[in-house]
Amino acid sequence: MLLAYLLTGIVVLILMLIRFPESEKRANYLNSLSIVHTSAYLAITITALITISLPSYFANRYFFMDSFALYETLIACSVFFLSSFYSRGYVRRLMQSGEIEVRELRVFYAAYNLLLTVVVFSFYCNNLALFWILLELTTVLSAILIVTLNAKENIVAALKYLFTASTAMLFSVIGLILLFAMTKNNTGDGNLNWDILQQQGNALPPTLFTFAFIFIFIGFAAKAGIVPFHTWLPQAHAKAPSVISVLLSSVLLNVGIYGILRLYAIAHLNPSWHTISIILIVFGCLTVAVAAFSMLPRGNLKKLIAFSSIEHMGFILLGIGIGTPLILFWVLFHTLAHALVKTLLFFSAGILHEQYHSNMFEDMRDIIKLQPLASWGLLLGCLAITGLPLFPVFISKLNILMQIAAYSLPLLCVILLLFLLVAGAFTTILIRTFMQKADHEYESYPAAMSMKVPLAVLIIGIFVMGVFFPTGLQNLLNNIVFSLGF
Amino acid sequence: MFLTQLLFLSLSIFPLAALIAILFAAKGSRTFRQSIYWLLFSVNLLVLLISINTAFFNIDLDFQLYRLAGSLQISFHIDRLAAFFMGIIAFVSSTVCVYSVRYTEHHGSARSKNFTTAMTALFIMSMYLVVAADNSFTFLFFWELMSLTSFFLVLSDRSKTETGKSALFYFIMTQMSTTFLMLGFLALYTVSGSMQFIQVDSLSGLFKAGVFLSLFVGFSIKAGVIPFHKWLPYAHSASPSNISALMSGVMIKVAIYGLTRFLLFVFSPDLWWGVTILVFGLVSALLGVIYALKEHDIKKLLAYHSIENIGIILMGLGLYIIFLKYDFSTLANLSLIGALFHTLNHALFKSLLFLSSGSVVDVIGTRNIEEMGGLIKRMPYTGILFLFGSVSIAALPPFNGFVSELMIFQAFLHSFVIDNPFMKVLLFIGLSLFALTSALAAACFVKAFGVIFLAMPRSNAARESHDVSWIMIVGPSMLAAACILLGIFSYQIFNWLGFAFPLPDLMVIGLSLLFIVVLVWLFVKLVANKHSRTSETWGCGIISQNSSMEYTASGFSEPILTIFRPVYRTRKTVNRNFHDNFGSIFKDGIAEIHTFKLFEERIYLPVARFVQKISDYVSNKHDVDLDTYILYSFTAIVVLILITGWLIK
Amino acid sequence: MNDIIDVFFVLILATAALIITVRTLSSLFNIYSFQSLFIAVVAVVLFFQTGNIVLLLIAILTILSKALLVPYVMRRIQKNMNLKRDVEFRYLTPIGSLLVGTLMIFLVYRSFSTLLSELSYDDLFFFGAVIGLSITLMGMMVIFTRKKVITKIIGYLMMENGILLFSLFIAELPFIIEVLIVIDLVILITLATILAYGIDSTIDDFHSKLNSFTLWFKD
Amino acid sequence: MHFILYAFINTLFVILVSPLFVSLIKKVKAFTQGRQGPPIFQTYFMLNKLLSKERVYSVNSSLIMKMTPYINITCMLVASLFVPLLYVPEPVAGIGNVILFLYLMVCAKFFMALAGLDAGSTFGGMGSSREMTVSAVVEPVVIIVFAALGLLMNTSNLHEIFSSSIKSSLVFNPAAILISLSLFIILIVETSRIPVDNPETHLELTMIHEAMILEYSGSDLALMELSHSIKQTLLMAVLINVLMPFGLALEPGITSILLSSVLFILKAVILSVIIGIFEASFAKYRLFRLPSLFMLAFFFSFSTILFELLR
Repeated sequence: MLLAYLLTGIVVLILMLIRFPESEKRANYLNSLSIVHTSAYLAITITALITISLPSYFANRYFFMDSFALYETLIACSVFFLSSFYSRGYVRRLMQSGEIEVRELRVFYAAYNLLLTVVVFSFYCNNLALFWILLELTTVLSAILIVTLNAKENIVAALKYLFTASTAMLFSVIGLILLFAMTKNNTGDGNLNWDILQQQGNALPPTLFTFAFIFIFIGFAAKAGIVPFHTWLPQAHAKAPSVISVLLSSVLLNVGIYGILRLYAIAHLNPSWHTISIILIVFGCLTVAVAAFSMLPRGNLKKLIAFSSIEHMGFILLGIGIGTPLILFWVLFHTLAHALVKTLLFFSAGILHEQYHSNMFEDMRDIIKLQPLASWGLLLGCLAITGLPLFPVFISKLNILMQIAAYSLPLLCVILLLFLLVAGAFTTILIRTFMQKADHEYESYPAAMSMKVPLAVLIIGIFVMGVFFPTGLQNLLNNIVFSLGF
Repeated sequence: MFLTQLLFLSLSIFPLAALIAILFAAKGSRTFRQSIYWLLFSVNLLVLLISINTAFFNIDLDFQLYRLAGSLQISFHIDRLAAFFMGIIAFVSSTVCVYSVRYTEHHGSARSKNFTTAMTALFIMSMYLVVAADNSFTFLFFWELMSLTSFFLVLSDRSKTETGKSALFYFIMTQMSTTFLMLGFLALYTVSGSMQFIQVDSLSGLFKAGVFLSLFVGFSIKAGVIPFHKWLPYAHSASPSNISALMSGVMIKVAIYGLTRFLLFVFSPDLWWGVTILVFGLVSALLGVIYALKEHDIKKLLAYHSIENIGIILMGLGLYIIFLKYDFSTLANLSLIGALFHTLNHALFKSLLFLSSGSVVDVIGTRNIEEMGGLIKRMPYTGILFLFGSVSIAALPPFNGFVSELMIFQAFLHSFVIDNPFMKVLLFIGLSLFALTSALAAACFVKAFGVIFLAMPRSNAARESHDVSWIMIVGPSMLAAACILLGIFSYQIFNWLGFAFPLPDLMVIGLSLLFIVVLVWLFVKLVANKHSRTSETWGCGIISQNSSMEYTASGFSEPILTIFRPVYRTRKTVNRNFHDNFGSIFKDGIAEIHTFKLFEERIYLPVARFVQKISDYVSNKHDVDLDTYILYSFTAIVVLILITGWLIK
Repeated sequence: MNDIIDVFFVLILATAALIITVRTLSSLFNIYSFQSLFIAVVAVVLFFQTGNIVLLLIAILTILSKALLVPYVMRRIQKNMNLKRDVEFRYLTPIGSLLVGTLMIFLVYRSFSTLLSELSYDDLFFFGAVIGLSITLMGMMVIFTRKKVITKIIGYLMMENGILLFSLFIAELPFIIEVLIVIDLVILITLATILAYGIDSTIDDFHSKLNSFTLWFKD
Repeated sequence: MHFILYAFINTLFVILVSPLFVSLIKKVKAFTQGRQGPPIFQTYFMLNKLLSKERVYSVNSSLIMKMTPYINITCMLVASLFVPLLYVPEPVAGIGNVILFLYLMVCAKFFMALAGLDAGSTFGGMGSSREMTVSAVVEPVVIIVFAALGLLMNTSNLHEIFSSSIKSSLVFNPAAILISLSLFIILIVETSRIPVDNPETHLELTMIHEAMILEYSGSDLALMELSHSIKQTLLMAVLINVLMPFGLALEPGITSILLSSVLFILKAVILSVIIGIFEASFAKYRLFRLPSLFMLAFFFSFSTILFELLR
């Protein structure tokens, strides 16, 4: 099954080399290639989900496919699929406005498809070190994607992203080495596979394991945007083209959280899990607090959405820290809900960026009249992200808060007040933007159909997910939580 | 079971109507929207009948909508209390629907009108379902939906700039109320293990006090109790009148329903709860009416009066708990039923006042009562309706406002049965403050009615005003009729319901009033001089009497403002300028009265500024270059190594 | 055998101190290649001591990649940028950062002493691990104290050397992983240098220069 | 049936006797100022004269102006049912509730204030504004007085209060004296006597009650004056029945009614003389010094409550 993934990836890359003379056809050709690529991946994942008995192992236990990995790949592939649709219209608009040269198109689409392959394989890899390497590759590829827009500050943003992420990732190598030494000390030859580590979970020496956990956590926290290491995230999201910031916030952050959750699954068996859960809770609260406080004075739409991703990642980390089976069930549901709503938000931000050629709120005038669908997408997205009813985030937020209440009430009060601050920030900004009248006449930018269809699909999807919770998804989440050993 | 199907079939019509309204957004013509409002009107009437049936014959309705996940399921259970409140919502929203058939025609483009219609439908449905909710998840779900839809409604008139500010204020306050409610519900969940509204006795001590306080704060933010009332005047003056009628007439009652539901069925309340609720009720009643006196914007005036009446309802609830703890069950029932009856009455006459003032504002164009006057001759029907509303809110005998205030007065008067002397003194102080509030309310509505409707018009708009179309009269007149009937037949209704209270039989009083009026009229007809003529008002000889000689609203309330100066902290600034420099020949001058906005300046703005300061500081930390980012992660890693090294032995 | 390793420890620490203080770019590259060379020698010595073949392979790999390939790429790009020296310091002067460096060594020693007792290492290996980790931290210091992106990349490479040293003394990861880590490092460095070119270079027509470097993706 | 007889007798007696006391007070004040003063039955002559005059309405006035006299007189007459002057009937559901009695008077005041505003003149506006301010500040005092009364007799029904005051004569109870003092102050305020408001003057600064009925003429003015006098009689009756209840009969016999009516007139004359002397010995207070006067009444009634509670 993994070979199928690999083959499609390589075939698409080779096909990409074929040249088309004039730019219009080449852009469409490259785009339709990436649509084929993403839909193929989606099809393979769905067939894998239905047919294969999980977990199954490949390439002498370096790669494996279990329900958790499939769930995350499902989210990643659907986000990639929608954004490849969206990028057809978006890239054409970028070319018209001269932000991207025809020559760089090839680099853009190559990095785009490579990123998908790398992300999918990182979910499937069983070995922790391999997972680390693929994570590094995602950083490199997304940095390339950020740089494609020929603007100076894009380079600065990409560099910030590269350095902050990879310096922290280096420290997780130290953690890996320590882990490897522990397993070698325990059972003769060291082994870094998730499942073997899970079996030996309780045998590892507790204090050293906490040390190794913290080092690995530093690296994954940088990838997941947890507070002290999150600093690259707002800049990268604001400067990257909207299609890429969708991938950054809905997929790459998930990979970081995936790593932390796998690690926590091992830590859960170890006698030192109590200190580890406290550390995770502290980091989670810190993240939610910093993100909540830095949203209010935001002037840039994409930075606002980036900070809300940081806040949600902090909230998920908090959920993982508490670690009861029920809260993990809802943390997984929350990752799905957050990914969808974030995609909707960035898609509408993309259209608004193309309309006003800037992300700043004060430039967005007469927003409803000029771009009705995008403004409605933004409005519903913001309401969904702050967790109002009829949207999926409300259910998962309420349930996680229920478990937090069972854990400790003062923590609950802090989190509730922070969410109140977030809701206040969103409303202040939204009302100011929606009430701004246009002083001069704007020519309304006719968003391409390929940009509008994913937006509409997402709005309907969010409403459906908010109200109806399919049993298929329930069983999948249940046996994920079971397979992680909670 | 037929009733449950019927009820939820009718409730499902609301979202359908909303959906249709949104789908035909641009193309929707006038008749299309009006047919939707008539549909909503009939559905509300149907729900009214069902709820009356459940309220009187005490049949409980149960309905499981669907199970979302795990312990979360949307399910409903309607008992007498829920049916009573659904009856209030149904009656008021049916009258508002009739009223808004014509009222929404005056505002905004076709699309925004459709949008407001859809949002009103969803708003009414969410209020029904909040009241019918069986577990706290459903309650929270529809509570949030209610605040969301009302937020859009407050925001519907986007032309004015201050709508944005008040909508923002409103949204943040509702979110704060949901946060407190969530805190209370989750704390309850940790103890009782289930989200159902079931009797929880295992609470005790500080935890129980904490849960009660968070729920009380949550509900009182939404109900507009004094320290949290600040959003109410803004939201009501910004939203269109039919929406503010719905909001202040009914939405505030949903918060009261929540509070009663918890006090009656979930908690076993302690004595100090009763005292806190009573004190909060007294404070918000008194301050509500005092602030209403200084208001010259008709909608803000009515909004402050909602705060006053919510205060009275809270007084009733507080008394109920106090009497319950001293186990005087008759007095406890009297004050509880008094509070609930006052909720019903307030819903009726407040929406009547809002609808009629809405017609006035619609015709005149401005909300400032200083520019109205003499409207009773130009808008007789709206005038009469506003008179009915102000008479029943000022609690004058044959009307329903009087009956519920009488019941609470009765409870206060009979409080001498309690043996604890301090409680008696507190209740007597409460009695005098309550009397002061109702007297000030009477003064305020004399001012409001007198300045708006009587004497000479003060602006051209008032001069050329004409009465509104008949539909905008029918709606409020249904409410006025209900006010009178509930007033006069209150004694009979209570007997029929089975509560024997020592209440005066207002039917007898009404009949004797009528009889004596006829007698006196006949006497005057026979004896007195028949003819009458009209001439100039007496102005000590001035021939041309114009409107500037009339008493204005600020003039009318100036004595009260000076008497209650410490409450308002009124500052009178008078600056005169003279022709000569000895200050003897007076040229002109400006005299101003400023009342100090205590709550806004002292509580709300400092908190907002503090949060703003922190968030500025934190967010500036993010707009820096790469080196500082690496410095952040470097310090974090060093700290982490230190901690793991030292702490984890 | 142990005292040879101690000598090389001292040499490695000296190169680290030099990297922190030196201002001219070309000498920075030389010091870096010397440092990787010394680590490779330590690996060979360890190979003779323990006889683990992987150590030898790692030593060869380090010499090939870190001592030769990476400095070559860096010098080639640095020539086009005609940027000679990186003089500006931020947050910490060279003396300050050296002081912090020594503080780092003590800190790591203090917090690691409790932990590594569980893994029953003799003190040489323990000391090697401590030096490895402190060199990583010193590398991070270089990143946030120097102004030019090229010097930051050198700082990053120094961190990578520290980790390699750490892994030599704690437990060598399977060779296949080491190779992949190095490949990944090379990709990262090339991309960073291309970007560094954009930031540090004084030449204005940045884009045309940038595109000439996307020579791998021929048009 | 029995109740209708009581109602008929009581209201008839009130209408007949109340104008007498108004002119009596005027006569007493005249004597204190050394002049002869109007004849005792002056108010009857005035009412008769007014009934024969034509009614003049201001051009700005609306139906409120025409409605208010009738509302006033009916409120007062229904209120008179609550205060038995001659004999105490056995209680009928509803009649006698203290709050209803007070709120009927508030209803009369409410519509009179509206009528004051209706004509659109500054005098009417000033009168109703000051009337509502004074009534707003005095209302808590009135409620506390009646609550104290209720506390003494532990009932809130006026009829029961008077019947129990007959049985256990309160004269020597210290609380009764304090209550009657505050009742006297309320009587002065409600009937707008000198310290609060000057009933005879038409000077715009000093008149509150008069300003509101400035625009009335003819039969309307007659009704307003009559209702004003009835209100005064009712309040005097409450004070009398509480302090010196011995004249009040308990069952409706012919002789007992005649005896109690004579006794009531006698007691009311004494009270009017006291009021007249009280009025003559005071000058009109400034409007914003009035609250201190009401605090005095409040203090008296509150001390009765404390006195009653803590004993």
